[in-house]
Amino acid sequence: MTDLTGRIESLLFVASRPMSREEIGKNVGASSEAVAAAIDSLKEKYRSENSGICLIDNGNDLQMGTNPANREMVDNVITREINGDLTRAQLETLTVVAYCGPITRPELETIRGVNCAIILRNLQMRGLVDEEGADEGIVPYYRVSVSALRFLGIDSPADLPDYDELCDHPYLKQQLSTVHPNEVKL
Amino acid sequence: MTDLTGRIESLLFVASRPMSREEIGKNVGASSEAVAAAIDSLKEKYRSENSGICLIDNGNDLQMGTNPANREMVDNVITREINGDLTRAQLETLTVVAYCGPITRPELETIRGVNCAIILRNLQMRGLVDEEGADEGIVPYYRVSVSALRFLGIDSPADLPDYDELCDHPYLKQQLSTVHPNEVKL
Amino acid sequence: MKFNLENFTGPLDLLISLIEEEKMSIGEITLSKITEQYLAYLDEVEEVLPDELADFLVVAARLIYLKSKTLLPRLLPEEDDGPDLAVQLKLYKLFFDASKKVNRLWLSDESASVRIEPARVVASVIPPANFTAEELRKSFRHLLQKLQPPKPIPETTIDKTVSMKEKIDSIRKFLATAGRVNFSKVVGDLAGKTDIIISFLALLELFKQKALTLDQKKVFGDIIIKKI
Repeated sequence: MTDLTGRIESLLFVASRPMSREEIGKNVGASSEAVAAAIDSLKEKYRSENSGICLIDNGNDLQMGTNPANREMVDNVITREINGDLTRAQLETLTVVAYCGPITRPELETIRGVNCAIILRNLQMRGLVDEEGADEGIVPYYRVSVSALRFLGIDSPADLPDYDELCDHPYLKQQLSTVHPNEVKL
Repeated sequence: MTDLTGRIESLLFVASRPMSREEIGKNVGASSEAVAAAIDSLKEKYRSENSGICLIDNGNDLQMGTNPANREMVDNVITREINGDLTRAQLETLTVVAYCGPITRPELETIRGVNCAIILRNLQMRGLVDEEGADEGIVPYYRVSVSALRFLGIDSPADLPDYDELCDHPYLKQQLSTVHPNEVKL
Repeated sequence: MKFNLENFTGPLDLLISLIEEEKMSIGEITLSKITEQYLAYLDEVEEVLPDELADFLVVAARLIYLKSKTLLPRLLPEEDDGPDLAVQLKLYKLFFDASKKVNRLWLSDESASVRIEPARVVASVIPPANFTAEELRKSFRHLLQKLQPPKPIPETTIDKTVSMKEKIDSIRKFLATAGRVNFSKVVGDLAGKTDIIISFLALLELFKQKALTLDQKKVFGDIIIKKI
């Protein structure tokens, strides 16, 4: 067997779907700390702008993909996936989830000022937003999916425009501090 | 676009099959000499004994694969994808297909509220769900497979527990009616 | 003018578009200035009552509160203001702008493709251990629980309201003919809650403009309006 990084590389290569850090740990038989370190070094390997392969990471799931810059050439050999346009409400919701995720629905609604139940469901049906925690009986939180990052042509939410400025903007902290956990609407 | 080496890397990654040097040259738009040099540097990149991915070259065709040293782990992972326990999401998808099939993917996603593309692919791979109609150019629909019924020890979906009550439960109908047709993306 | 709530992604989107129309920057003063347009807008859409209207009304209430605060700065306590609408709107605007950049990424041709590992022939397909009819039934019940519709919210109707400008005009007219008038007469017998709020705001506005004097004998008593 190769070292841990190599095993994760093999695993992600054959996975054909986004795989959570937890699943990766189970499959390669390593602790979450060891997996996290190995993932970091794997990302390092594929970070170069001329790499043909990229590692997409939404903070929970990972998937290997082609470098977005090579899209046109890749289209020669595989069928192009149809993404379809986003409505303004979908775009706005996806944006907040992408920059602030993982985020709960009450937090999202505090930022958008509008009920987001239907739009979140829509985005989940399109596979652009992932819900986590619902099965564990906690308030579910949402994050942008690996597929959404893939379509956007970025490796992780941190690659979004002005990410550092927005993700911990003082307004954001001030606004989210007004959300009480008991305001959760089901 | 990336440099030539990166383009070939992307190409071999998505192709999932052996590709001749000639075909590679055509797809990346480069001379055979340039392709040969780029392939050499790509091989160099994956030569390390701890690399999870390797480049298989029979002198004419090239294919990207996992490092043979990780063979056992990869085999285990793939076997588990096919024979392992169903995840909660897979079980729920299979349930809806079994009780409500034949059913289209948009209908299934409306009921579950999440994208089901990857799960349906896995269930088909496991031989538990059959896809029909894709060849006729219509929206494909899914039903539980004959071998799945056999595993369950029943003759038809109607023999499933509480079938009459569940197969067209009012909650399902209501859910299906709440979605605007133009919000269902195929 | 025909308005449609669906043109806006929410009340904050509507506020942004009103503020941009006025070419103003986001702040409490601006918000208090566009309160009237916002309420006028909601008047126009009252024939259709989409679920989202509730969210628009929450913001309407906060605008009215802000407006009354600017009109009567000394009379209202500062604490217990709840979340700051101006901050919320500024934050919303940041994401509103970011969403345009995200859309450019979405529409651009650059995106990553993934590979599908070719299916392999497995020696023997064993059914998953948890693939039983009983598991399917349980899973279906669990799903139905999630799909259970929420209890319907009691329905109420929104009162037909007049705009603040109309109200100001009507108060001026009352005063022009009579010189003094009671607030109860200004709002009339059939006034709804929103109507009373608008009338009161109109009154405060005129008071601020020093167009009239106000007198109230006791708390919650009728207000006597006199021309200056």
